[in-house]
Amino acid sequence: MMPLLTTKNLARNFGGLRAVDGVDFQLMPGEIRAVIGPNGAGKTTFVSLISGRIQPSSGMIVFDGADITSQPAYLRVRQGIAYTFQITSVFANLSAYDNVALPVQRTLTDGRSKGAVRTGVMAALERTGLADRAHMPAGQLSYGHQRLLEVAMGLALKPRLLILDEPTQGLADSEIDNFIELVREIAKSATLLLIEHNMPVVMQLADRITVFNAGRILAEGTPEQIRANTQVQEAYLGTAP
Amino acid sequence: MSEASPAKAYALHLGVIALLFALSFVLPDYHHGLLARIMVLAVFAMGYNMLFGYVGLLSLGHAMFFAAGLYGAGLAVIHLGWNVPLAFLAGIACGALLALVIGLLALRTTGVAFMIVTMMFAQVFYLVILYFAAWTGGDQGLVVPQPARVLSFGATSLDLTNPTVRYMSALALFSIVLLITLAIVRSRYGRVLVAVRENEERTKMLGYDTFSNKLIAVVVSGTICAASGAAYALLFGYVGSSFASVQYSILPLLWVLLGGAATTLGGLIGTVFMYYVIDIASGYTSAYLLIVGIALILLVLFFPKGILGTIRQRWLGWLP
Amino acid sequence: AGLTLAPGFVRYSQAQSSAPIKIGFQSHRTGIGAAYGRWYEKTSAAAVKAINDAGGINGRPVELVIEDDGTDPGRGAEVVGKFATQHKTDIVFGTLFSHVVIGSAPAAGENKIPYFVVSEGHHVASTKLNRYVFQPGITDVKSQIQSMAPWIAANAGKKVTQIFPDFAFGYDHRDYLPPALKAQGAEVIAQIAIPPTESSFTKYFPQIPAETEVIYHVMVGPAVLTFVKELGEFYGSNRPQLFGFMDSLEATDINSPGLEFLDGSHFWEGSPRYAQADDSAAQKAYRAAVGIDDNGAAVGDPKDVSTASHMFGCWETLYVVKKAMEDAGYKGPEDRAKLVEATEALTEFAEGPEHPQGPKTFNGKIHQCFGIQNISKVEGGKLTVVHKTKIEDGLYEAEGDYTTQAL
Amino acid sequence: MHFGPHLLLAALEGLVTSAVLALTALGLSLVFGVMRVVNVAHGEFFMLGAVLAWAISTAIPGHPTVGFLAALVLAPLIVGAIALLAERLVLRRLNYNPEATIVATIGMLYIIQQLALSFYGPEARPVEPPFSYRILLPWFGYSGYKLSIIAASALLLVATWLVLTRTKIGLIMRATQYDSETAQAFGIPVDRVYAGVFALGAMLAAIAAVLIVPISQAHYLMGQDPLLLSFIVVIIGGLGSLRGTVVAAVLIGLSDGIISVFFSPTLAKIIATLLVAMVLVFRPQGLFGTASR
Amino acid sequence: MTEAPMTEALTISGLDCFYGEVQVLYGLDLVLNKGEVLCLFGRNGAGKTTTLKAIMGLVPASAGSIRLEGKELTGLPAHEVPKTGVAYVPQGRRLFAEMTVAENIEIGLMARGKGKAVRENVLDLFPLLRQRLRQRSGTLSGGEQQMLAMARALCLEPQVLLLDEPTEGLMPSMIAKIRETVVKLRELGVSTILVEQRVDAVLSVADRVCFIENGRNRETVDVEQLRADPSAVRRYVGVG
Ligand SMILES: Nc1ncnc2c1ncn2[C@@H]1O[C@H](COP(=O)(O)OP(=O)(O)OP(=O)(O)O)[C@@H](O)[C@H]1O
Ligand SMILES: Nc1ncnc2c1ncn2[C@@H]1O[C@H](COP(=O)(O)OP(=O)(O)OP(=O)(O)O)[C@@H](O)[C@H]1O
Ligand SMILES: [Mg+2]
Ligand SMILES: [Mg+2]
Repeated sequence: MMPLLTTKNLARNFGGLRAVDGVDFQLMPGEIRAVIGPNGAGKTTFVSLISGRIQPSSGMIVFDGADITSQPAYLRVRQGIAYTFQITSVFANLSAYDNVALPVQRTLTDGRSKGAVRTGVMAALERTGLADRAHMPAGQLSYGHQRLLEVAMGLALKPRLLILDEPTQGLADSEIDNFIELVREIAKSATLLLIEHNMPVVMQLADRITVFNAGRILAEGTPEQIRANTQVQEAYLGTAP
Repeated sequence: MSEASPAKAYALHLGVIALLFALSFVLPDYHHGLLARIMVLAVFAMGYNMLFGYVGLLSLGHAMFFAAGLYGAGLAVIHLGWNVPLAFLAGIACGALLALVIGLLALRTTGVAFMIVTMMFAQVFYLVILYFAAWTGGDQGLVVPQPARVLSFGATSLDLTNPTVRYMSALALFSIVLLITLAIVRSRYGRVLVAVRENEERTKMLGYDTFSNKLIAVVVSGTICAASGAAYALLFGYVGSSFASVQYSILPLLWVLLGGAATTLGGLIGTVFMYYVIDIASGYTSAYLLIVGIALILLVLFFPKGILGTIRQRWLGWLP
Repeated sequence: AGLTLAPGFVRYSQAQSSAPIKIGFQSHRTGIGAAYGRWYEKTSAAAVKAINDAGGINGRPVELVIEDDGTDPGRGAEVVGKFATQHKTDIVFGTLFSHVVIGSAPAAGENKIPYFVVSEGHHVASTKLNRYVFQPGITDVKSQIQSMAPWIAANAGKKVTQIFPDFAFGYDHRDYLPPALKAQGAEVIAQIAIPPTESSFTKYFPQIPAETEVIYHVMVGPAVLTFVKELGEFYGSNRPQLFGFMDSLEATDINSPGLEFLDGSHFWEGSPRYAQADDSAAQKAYRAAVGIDDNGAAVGDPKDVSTASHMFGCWETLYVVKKAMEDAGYKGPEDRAKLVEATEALTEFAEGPEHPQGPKTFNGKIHQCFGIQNISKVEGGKLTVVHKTKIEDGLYEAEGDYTTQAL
Repeated sequence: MHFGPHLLLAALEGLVTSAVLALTALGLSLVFGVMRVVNVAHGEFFMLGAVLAWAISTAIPGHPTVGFLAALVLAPLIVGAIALLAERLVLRRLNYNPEATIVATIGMLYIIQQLALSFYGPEARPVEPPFSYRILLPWFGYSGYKLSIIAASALLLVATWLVLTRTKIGLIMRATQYDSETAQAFGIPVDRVYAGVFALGAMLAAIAAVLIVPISQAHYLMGQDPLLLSFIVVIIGGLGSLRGTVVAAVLIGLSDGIISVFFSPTLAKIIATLLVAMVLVFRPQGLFGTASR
Repeated sequence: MTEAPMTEALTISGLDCFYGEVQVLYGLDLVLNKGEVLCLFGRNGAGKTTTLKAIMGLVPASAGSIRLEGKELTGLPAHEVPKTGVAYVPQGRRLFAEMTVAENIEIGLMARGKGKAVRENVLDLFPLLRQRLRQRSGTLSGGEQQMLAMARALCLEPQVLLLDEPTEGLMPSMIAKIRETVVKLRELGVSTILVEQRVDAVLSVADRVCFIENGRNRETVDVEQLRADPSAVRRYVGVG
């Protein structure tokens, strides 16, 4: 099978700091891949390079067989790479409905049907449990709900690759269970790249895990392999299992 | 913005247009003439609002688009002897072209830098008008001859210097632009514009080419302002550089803020307010600027989002 | 005419109506022209009082209705509309700044309301405006310049450098002076245009050629004092002759710090600011009526210097209006066309209480009057008239004819 | 005049303009940077400084130096007090909402202009320089006072720079600028910082005006150009960069004068404005600004 | 924890708070005892952050009172509150993003006029920050930012510390570290209100847990009780 996403020797410097340092990475269609690693390891930078929010210093990114290294972000989104922000970034003054309508109308090609937008929006809100808050301005949602809205917006883009940057941050434990269900469902139609610090979530969801450290890939493998990896324990998990 | 109550919104706008039409028959001469002028300038405000209110781009250079329409139309009549419709189109075309060029350059910047860059381009435009005084009349400006300001269709002709014709022409332009604005605002494109205003980075990450969207908005906005300028030249018969000066860039901003940014009718309300405050205050005292200043401050204290903006926020959430 | 029974006792004839004749005064109360606007108002009020004290016009009192135009052409046009349709004044009057005149002229033409300006610009005489616009109270710039040339060539020098503002008012000087000087055997060797937004000038002075014998300067706006001061700093005592237009220093005390440098230089003056030894009785009465002292400042406030060179035009224009209305038998707005024709028929204004600045001729085809001009020397902190031009010095070929336009 | 001296003169003139501009712009930069409000009335504070300088220096008899020095101290204080009042009465109530403050400061502009017109009048009035020493160069004479303006401005700029970088005041201002709510949670009296900054900004404009009146004049409409130029300087220099503000002021002051050596004045202005605008087009964050707004 | 009578560090009674027209807190009552860690627990949007902001004076209380050791805080201007010894780590970090790490810490020290010694102590707690003192804080990684936010608050040497989801976005080893810090601070006598979403976190550091629901204090329970029966948590937050 051909990988959906490949990066070759991808690197990004900030001044003297090599935040991402020559990463070779492959992602197969349909998998749920978790990326973990210490704070500051370069995970967000890495996915930002993939989504096109920032430009690489060197290296190459191939998506679905095509070199997208120099494409602007919006074109990558149109090809199916969706990104939800680690630091919440919703349209604070627009209603939750409008927040989701934006990605929905982007994906609709027939142009006309208002009904299609509405159905699409409500479906996405439904799935994230925000349907009854559709008309609240996003800025007035609690932090946790804003996180869910982020996911709803990502969902609504009907992506082929959905990148979730710490989606459970700020979610109550009670909501996390629902969230895991949601991700599983999304995974049926999309490939997922998930950055997470919440190990139980990672362990439950991921098919494979990639561990970053200091801008490089430290290890890669199934959850069991990673859990057993002593290097990973030292660098990341600390004493806690 | 949302899908709710389109009927109400359209009814309101058609109502406003009908009211303005009816006013034509009851207003005393002076207010009749003043309102014609206000409607033309309200179009300027609406064009400005398109960019400032909905896309969140604060330009301090929109006088150049107004002036492009003003001179485009005026000079076409004066130097080329074009007829009114052609001259009007020439004015609009000048504005659109200018807006395209300015947009391509200025949109490389955002926020305050955009504000300053547009102001400086407008200053250049103003100086260019002065520099080519031989054609533009420099700071004194030029008069569009009265006989040329006649719109003729075969046998019938409409004299734009006639108050009723002038009022109705202004109303027609105003109505068309108002309805276009409403349609844009309620469209999906309108939603994208607002999204750019609220969070451009995020909009990009939803797959929108924000630069092109903004560029289109600059051109639409510039074209509407140019239409206002062209109408001003043809209806009121004077083209002059003061309309390209920085005051005329600040005025539409003020009108829009008074009426309510990102409200379709805010431009009209703000323009009417400002005109009548000055008109009434200057009737009472020669120090009327003092009153105008106080009125502005009081208004903004009680209506911090402009008249319609605050009304929408407090009472009528459905206002477009 | 009304029946004046005795001096000091006035009765308005009861011909038809004793309702006042309303004159809409478009005033520069705010904006860049405010210094002029204030003195134009003072002068006009004095003239109206004098006219009313003498029985008004056609036996009716005159009333001024004042609106501010902000020295802005857009607002100017609105104000003309307001006079015509709301105040329903009989005429509009008083404007100085040329862009306001040009911006307002279409409104006057469309409302068919006579528009008497006191602007000295050449725009009226150029016949580019319309038949309702008149300038019967002050000579236009083209004529002023033309009549200065002989004196400059004969008394100041033959090699002239011009410094003028880079906008329309300056262009009149730029365009009309060189041919006028040439005719007198002198020449303009450099022309330095200064942008209207400029507030400091020193950087332009190196462009003045070394062989310059006369610097001919005309500046307007609040920065003119800087201009003179910087010229002084630049040249010190070793300077060419200076010839300037009083426009530069209207409403400014000639004894302001930094202006010592002007001592011995010459100025064009429309009507002299300082009382002169040979002032006519009419001139004296005019000064008293307006309320300016011998130094041309407001009586009682020596710091409040008038715009004497121009504001007399308001006084004289109002008397022209009076004369034309009386000639036309003017009764009300329905007679405006007659008023236009009556004004066009005027040819000559004799020196006297109604025309204290001096005699004038009027060309009805171009709606423009022509009068004598003064050249004054700065001496001992005063301006003394050293030469008066003749009306003929300033006459030129008419460029068109308003009277062929429909009314 | 030869090319060399001509250029020298243009440069000197440019520096004087730059000196005054830098001070005015610095005031605007503080207000805009910390409070994020576009103060349209900034130019009017400048004008008020000049008008007050005239009033104070004519009210005080004796040698012009005395009157001038009194103006240099009193005018900024009065202007600062007025700004403080405006901040308390209006801006604070608007919660410094950027759009509402534009309207409010336009209102203030009208009020200040009208008061100046009513009480001071429409005329341009001169103030005598504290000393009038004409420096005689081989090619032309130059005002000694003008040179002293450059020195005074440089001194003030350095002082401000020291305050902003070497004291806690600078830190407090910046913290307020980035996140006023969190700043409060760390004991920073945001209200007072805002009021202080607004007054200080106005005072800097007033000082600049007092320095310049002896060579230009006080006039009730003199505020517009400094306002626009200050905005340009602040943004070209890069928001929040004092160094950038000074460099931009010098750039703009000099470019105008020097380009006018080569072209006709209006054309020179067109070219200069276009060049400076292009700086922003190709460096949107300004000369010394950090990336992203 | 025994029921021995402790003096109250912070007492909230009958607190009402609004955002504009919208009421968010309804007569909230809360007591923080001296030297304890009180955990606020509740669903997203329950009003936890609002409670902390109200204590800091950042959201006005329209009714009720907030007292620090008996001293009334309501009505105090926001910038006076930290001087009374209350420090705040806001949700979402809220660093002064354009300022360097060192400057952020400087601001913390300034609030109560603390000096070098305090700074060194704090940096010892977070050695990672020491290496990044000159970096703009906005460019720190998410986790680094959270540490800086903690460090900045600790520079006040507070008696009462308000932590709004401080472990959000941190790697497990760092979470452990933060918890250790919280426990250590308790030993130093600092009273802490900790907003948390993770049950395991709550159980490991809290003394008492207060369940907030729709802006009301539904119940406050001893953590022992929950340890005995973790499923009780679900009951309290109203998840079926
Ligand atoms: N714009 C920038 N300028 C300078 N340094 C940066 C910038 N962006 C990120 N960094 C640095 O690059 C490193 C990697 O950051 P990144 O945000 O990718 O980490 P991360 O793995 O996502 O961490 P976390 O799990 O805490 O979110 C960090 O040390 C960070 O400080
Ligand atoms: N600025 C605001 N304007 C209006 N409503 C707000 C605002 N901030 C929060 N709210 C509302 O107040 C309620 C409580 O919000 P708060 O942030 O206190 O919740 P929380 O318990 O901290 O939630 P989370 O766990 O998601 O952070 C929510 O319903 C939210 O929608
Ligand atoms: Mg990250
Ligand atoms: Mg919260």
